[in-house]
Amino acid sequence: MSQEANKPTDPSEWQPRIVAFLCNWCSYAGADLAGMSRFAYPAAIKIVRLPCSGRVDPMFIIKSFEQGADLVLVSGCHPGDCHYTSGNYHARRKLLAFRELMTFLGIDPRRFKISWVSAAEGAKWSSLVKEITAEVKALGPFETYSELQTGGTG
Amino acid sequence: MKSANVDEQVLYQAAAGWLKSAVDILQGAGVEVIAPVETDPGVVELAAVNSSDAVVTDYANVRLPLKQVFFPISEVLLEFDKQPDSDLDVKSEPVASSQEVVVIGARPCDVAALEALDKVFHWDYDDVRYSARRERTTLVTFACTSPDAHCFCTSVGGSPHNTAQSDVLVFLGADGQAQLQVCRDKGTRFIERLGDAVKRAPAGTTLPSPPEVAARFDSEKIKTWLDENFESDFWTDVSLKCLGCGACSFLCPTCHCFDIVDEANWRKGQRRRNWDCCSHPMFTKHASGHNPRPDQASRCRQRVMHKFKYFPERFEQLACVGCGRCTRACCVGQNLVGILTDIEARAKEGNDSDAE
Amino acid sequence: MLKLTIDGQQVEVESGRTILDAAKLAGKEIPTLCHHPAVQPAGACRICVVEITAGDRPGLVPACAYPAKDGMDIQTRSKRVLESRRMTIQLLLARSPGSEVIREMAKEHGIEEHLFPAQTGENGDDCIMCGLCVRLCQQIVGASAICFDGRGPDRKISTPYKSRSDVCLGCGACAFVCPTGAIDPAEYCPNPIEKIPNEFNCGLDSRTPIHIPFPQAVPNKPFIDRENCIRFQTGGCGACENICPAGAIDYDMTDEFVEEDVGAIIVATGYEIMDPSIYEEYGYGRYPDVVTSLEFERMVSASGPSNGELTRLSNGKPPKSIVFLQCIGSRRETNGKPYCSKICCMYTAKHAILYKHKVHDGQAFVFFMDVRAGGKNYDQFVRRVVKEKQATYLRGRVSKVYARGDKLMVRGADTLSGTQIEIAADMVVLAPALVPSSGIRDLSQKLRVGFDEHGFLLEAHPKLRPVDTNTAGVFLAGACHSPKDIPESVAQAGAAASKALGLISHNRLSREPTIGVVDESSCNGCFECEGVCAYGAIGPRELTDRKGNVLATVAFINEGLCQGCGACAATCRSKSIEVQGYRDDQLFAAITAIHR
Amino acid sequence: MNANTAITEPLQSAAADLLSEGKVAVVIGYGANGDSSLAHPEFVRKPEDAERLVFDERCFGNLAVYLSKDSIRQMGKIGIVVKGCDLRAINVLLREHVVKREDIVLIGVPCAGLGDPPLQKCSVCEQRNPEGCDILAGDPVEQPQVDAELRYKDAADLDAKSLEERWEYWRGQLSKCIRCYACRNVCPLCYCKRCITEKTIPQWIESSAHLRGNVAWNVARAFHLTGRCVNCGECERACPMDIPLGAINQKMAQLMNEWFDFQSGLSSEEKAPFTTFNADDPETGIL
Repeated sequence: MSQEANKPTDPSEWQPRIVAFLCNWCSYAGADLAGMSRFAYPAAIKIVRLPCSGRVDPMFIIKSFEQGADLVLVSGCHPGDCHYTSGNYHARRKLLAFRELMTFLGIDPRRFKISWVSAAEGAKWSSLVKEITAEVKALGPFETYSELQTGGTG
Repeated sequence: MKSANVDEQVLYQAAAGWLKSAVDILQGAGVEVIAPVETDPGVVELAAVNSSDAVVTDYANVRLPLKQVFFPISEVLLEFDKQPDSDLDVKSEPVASSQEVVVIGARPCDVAALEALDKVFHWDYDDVRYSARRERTTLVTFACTSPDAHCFCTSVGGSPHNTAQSDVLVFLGADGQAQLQVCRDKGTRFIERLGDAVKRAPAGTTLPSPPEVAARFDSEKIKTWLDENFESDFWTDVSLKCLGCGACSFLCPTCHCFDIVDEANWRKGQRRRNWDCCSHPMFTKHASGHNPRPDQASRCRQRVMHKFKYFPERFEQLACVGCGRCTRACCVGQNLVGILTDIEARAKEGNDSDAE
Repeated sequence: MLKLTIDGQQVEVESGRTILDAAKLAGKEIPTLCHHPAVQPAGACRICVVEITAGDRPGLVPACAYPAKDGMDIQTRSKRVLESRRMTIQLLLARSPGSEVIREMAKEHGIEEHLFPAQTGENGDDCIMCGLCVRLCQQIVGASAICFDGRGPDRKISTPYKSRSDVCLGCGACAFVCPTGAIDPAEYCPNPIEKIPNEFNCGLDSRTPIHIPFPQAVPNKPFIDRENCIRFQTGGCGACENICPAGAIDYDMTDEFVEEDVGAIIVATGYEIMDPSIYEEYGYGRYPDVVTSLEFERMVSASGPSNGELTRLSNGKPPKSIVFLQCIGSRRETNGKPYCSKICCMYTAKHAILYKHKVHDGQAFVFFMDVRAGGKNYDQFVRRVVKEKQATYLRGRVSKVYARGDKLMVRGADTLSGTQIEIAADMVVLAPALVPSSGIRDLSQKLRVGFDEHGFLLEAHPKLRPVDTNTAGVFLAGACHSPKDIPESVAQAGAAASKALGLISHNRLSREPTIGVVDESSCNGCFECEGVCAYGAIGPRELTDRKGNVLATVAFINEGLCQGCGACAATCRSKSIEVQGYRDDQLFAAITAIHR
Repeated sequence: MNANTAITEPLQSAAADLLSEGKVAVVIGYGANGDSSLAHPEFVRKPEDAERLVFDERCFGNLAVYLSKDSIRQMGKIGIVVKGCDLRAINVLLREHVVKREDIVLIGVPCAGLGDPPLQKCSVCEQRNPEGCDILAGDPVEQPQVDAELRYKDAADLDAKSLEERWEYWRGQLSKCIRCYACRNVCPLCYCKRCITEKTIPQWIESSAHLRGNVAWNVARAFHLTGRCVNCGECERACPMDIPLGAINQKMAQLMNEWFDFQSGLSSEEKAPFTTFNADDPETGIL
C-alpha cells in the first residue's frame, strides 16, 4: 500500500476526489503528524480544516457531492477527547443520522465516512486515507450525484 | 405567434384510433409529441410520449399547467467557465431546438392562458426563448368535459370550449371518435398531416354543447372595487390564513414571474431562470433589507391586484383563466373565487351606501 | 449582682448561679464528679461540699447545687470541708475500689488507708451511682433510656428491667459524661455504637458531632455534623448551646448556596490517595499494621490521634522494624495508574527520618523502583537518609506481605544484590498512587474543563499554557492537574493567581477572534444553540425598540466564554450564527475551490 | 359534512367565553369552508363570531403553524384549537421558545382520526385526547392500543427495498419538486425568520428546481426537522406535487426513537436529540 502511495500517479488513471473535514485539534494535527512522521498517503484527499467536528453541517457534505466529490470524510477527536468537550458527541449524533438519511434516499452511504483520528495517530491517518482511497477507487466516480444537475423538472 | 386565426373554423371527423395514428405520424415526421400521461396514480401531467398508449383522455386537467412547455420551471440562460490558463468562456444556451412540437391534450383554459403569457413575454422586450418555443409548437387542445366545483372559466371570459390560442380544438366522442375543429393555420397543417385519419365533417354537423360552468362573479365590478381599495382591512383579513407558499402561483397557468440566479463555483457555472412567486417574502426583498411588501397582506393583495387590475390595465385582459388550480392546491383552503365574490359583495355594498 | 466571699476573696456573680459557678469565677477549684455544666445539678456525690460560715444558714452544702446568695462567706478548704470530702472519698473507694479517678482523688486528698472493705464483684464496679448519666439521658439527650434499677446492693444503672432498650439512640453520651468511665452502652444499646471516625486522622480516632475539622482549618471554628448530632436527629441534647459562653451555637443555621459573579476561577481541588486494599498481596485492610503513608503521617504527628506516639495498631507497642513500600499503584500500567505519583519518594525519606525520631532503635527499610528526587536539594535529602542509615534502601518490589506470629513478613526482591529477601516487620507503610479528588468529574463538567483518562484536569497546552484550561477564565493549581508536591503546587497556584489577576485587572478582555457571532436579524430565539454550547456562552438577549418594548429575544454569545468550536453554528437551522474565521461563506469557498 | 356537534358546541361556547372574558384576543380554529373537503383556518376575534367555528372530519390542518406568525401574534393572547397531533407540535414550539405557555390558551378537541381510509398518522395516533390543554371541548374518545410497529410503516416499506430501488424511487419523487415551499410554509416547526434557502451568502441550497437543488432542499428540510418533526403529515398534505415527504420524516423519527428513545412533542421539557448527547450513543460505522 505505502509503495503504491509513493508511486507517481498514472495521469491516465482516474483519480477520485475526496473531501475531508478535519477538526483542528485532533484529526488535522494527526494528519500533520503523519506528514512530520513521513507517513505517505494518497493525494486524492483534500482537507478543509474546521475548529471541531461539531462545526460540520450536513450542507457541507451535500455541497461537496454537488461539487463532484466522490467521497466525503469527516474526522474528529475520539469520543471523550474533544478539545471543546462535547463537539464530537454532537457531531456523532448528527452525522450518523445524516448518513441514515442519505441511505434512506438511496444515496450510497459508502460515499460518506466518519472517523476519529487523534493528534497522536499519524499512522492511523495515513492508513485510513489509503483504505478509503482504495475503496472509492473500487467504487468509481460518484455518478449518482454528478448526474443530478441535469435531472428534475428543470 | 405566427399561427393566425383561420378565416373559417372547419370541422373534421375522426374515427376511433385517430389519436394513435396522429402520434405515429408525428413521430414518424420527427415531431416531439407532448400529451397527458398518468405520472402518479390519479395524477396526469403533460409529458413527451413515444406512443399513444400512454396518452390518457379521461382527466379533468393536468396538474402542472401548459405554461411549463414554453416557460420551464428552471432553464439555463448561459454557461461560463474560467480555467486558469484560458480566458473566460461564456456560452449562451441555444434558445430552443428547431424540433417541431405538438402538444396534444391541453385544456382550453391552459391554452387560453398563453394569450396572457404571449403578451407579457412579447411586450417591451421579446423573450426569444419563449417565442421560439411558442413558434415551433402546435396546440391540439381537448375540449373540457368535466369541470369541477372549483372551475370558473366562464367568469373570466372563457369557456370549456374556448378556442383561444388553440390550433385545433378536439371534441372527444365515445369509442375514441372525435370531432376536430381547426382554429388556426397551424391546425390546418396538423389536419393535413393526419391524412386519411380525419375527414371533413358533413355540413350541419353540430358540436356538443359545453358542460355547465356557473358564472360566479363580474370581473368588471371587481376591478372597480380594486381601483379604490388598495388600502383596505380586507387584505389583512383575507391573508390571515395564507401561509405564503408558492403552490397557487406555481400551478397557475398565467403566473409568469421568474428569478435569475447564478449557480457557480469559483471557476464555472450557469445562469438560470427559475419560476418565482409573489407570495414569497423574498420576492420583493431589496438588498438593503427593505421589503416593500413586508407582510402577507400586501403579497395577497398583489396577487389579486395583478390578475384583476394591473394586468387588465396594461394588456386589456385578465390574468386568470379560471382553471381553479390555486384553490385545489391551497393547503389552508384559500379560495380565489371566495375572495372575488367577497370583493363583489363589498363593491355592491359600497354602491348601495353611495346611493344612500 | 450578688457579692460573696470565697476563701476570703470577694467575688460577684449573677443571681441564680451556684456557689460552684462563683468559685470558678474566683478561680477556686472545687472537685466534682456528678456535675456537668449542661445538666441540672443534683448534688449526688457530695464531693463538692463547701462550708458556709456566714451570710446564710451555716453548714456544709454541695457547691454544685447550692445557690449563691448575697453576702455569703464560703470556705472551700476548711477543716470541716476536707474531712467531709475525705469521708465521701472513703465511701466511694469502698464502692469503686478499681476506679482510677477515685484513687487519684484519694491520693490528692492524702488518703492512704482505706477505712472500709472494698466491695467486690458486681457491687464493686466503677459506677459511683452519681446518676449524672441518667440525668443527662433524660435532660439532654431526651431519650430517658437509662435509670437506676434495683434496690440496695443490687442498685445499678441500666435500662428498665435490664432489657435492651429501643429508645436508646446509641449516642454514647452516657459513657462520655461518666466521671469514672464506668459505662459501656453496648450493654443496653440495641444498635452497635458507632464512633464517628475522625476524617482528618484517617479514621484512626473518633470525633464528636460538633468539631473543628482539622487543626489548621480556616476559619478555625467548630461545625455540627448534622447526620450524627442528636439535636438534629431527635431534637434533644442542645448541650453545646447550653455551655457555649459566647452563645455562638445556632441550630437554625442552614447550608446555603452562595452565588457570586466572578471573572476567573482557580481550581485547586487537590488529590486523594488510591485505596491500596485492591492489591491483596500487601495485606492492607487485612493486617492492622499495614498502613498508608497518610495514616502514618497522622500517627507520627504531634496533633495526631496518638499525640505523636508511634505504636502498632495491633498491639499498641512501638514498631521496632518498619518497611516502606513505594509505588503502590503508581507506575503500574495494568491494574493501576501508569503515572508517577511524584511526591512519594520525598515523603518516604522524610517518614524514615520521623520514624527514627520516634523509635531510636528501630530499623527502617524502603522498597523502591527508582528514587525520583528531582527538585532543589531533593537528591541531597534522600542521600542523607541513606548515608546516615536512617533507612535501608532496597531496589525492588515486594511480592507479598503476610503475618507470622505478631510480625508481618515482607517478602521482596533486592534487585541490586539479586537476592530474595524477607523482612520481619512490625509495621508496613504503603505509598499509594495519588488520584484526583472523587468529585472532579462532576466539577469538570460544571466548569466545562476537560480531564484525562485518570480524571486529572487538562491544561490548555502542556508547555505553553500549563496553568490555563481550554475554558477561558478557569485556571488550575496543584494536584487537580497532576500529582505535585508542595513547592510545585505553590508555584502553580501563584501562576494561576497572576493569570486570573491579569485577566480581571483590565477593563477590556482581549482574546482570539475566532468566536461565534449571532445575526440578530434572523435569529429565531429557539436556543438550540444554547443546548450544544459546551461553555455556557450562549444566553438570551432582548431586542427592544426605542421605547424599550421587547421585540424579540435572540441568542447572545458571550465573547469571553465562547471558544469558537462552532457547534452552535452547525445547529442553527436559520444559519444565524457564524464562527469568525470559519464562516459559512469561507467554508463554502473552501469546498467549491477544492474542485476545479 | 356533518359537524361534530358534541365537540363543536362546547368549542363555540368555550371560544365565546374566552373572547368575552378578554382572556384571549383571537381564537384560531376551523371554519366550515362551504362544502369544501377541507375545513379552513378561522380566526375568531369577537364572541359573536364563535359560531363560525366547527369541528368535523375535514379539520386536517395543523393550526399550530399560525402561532409563529407575526400577523396573528400582534393581536394578543391566542386561543387555539388543537387535536392531539397538533399539540405535539405546540410542545416543540414551547420547547423552542417560539411561544410562551402563558401567551396561549389550548382548546383541546378529542379526535378519533381523520380521512377515509384513515390517515397513516391517525392509525398510529396515541394522542387522541390531547393532554395538558386548558380546555377540553367534548368528551374523550377511546384510545386504542397502537401497534408501535406500524408507527414507521411508510419508512419501513421503503427501507425494505434495495439502495438502488430507493434511489430510483426518490429520484422520481424529488424530480417533481417545483420548489414552491408549501411543505415548509405549512410546517408548524418551519418558523425560521429566514429559511436556509433564503440565505444567499453562501447559497448552500440551489434554488433551481433541478434534481440537484431538489435533493439538497429536501435533505436540508428533513434534517432540520430531525428530532423535532412530530409527523403531523402537513408537508405531505400540502405538497401540490404529492411527494411522499412523510416517509422521510418518519424515517428520521424512527431513528430518533431507536437510538435515543425519543419521540418529539410528547413533552415541552425534553431536550431535542440534536441538542444533547450521551457518551455511549450509537457509534456504528465510524472508522
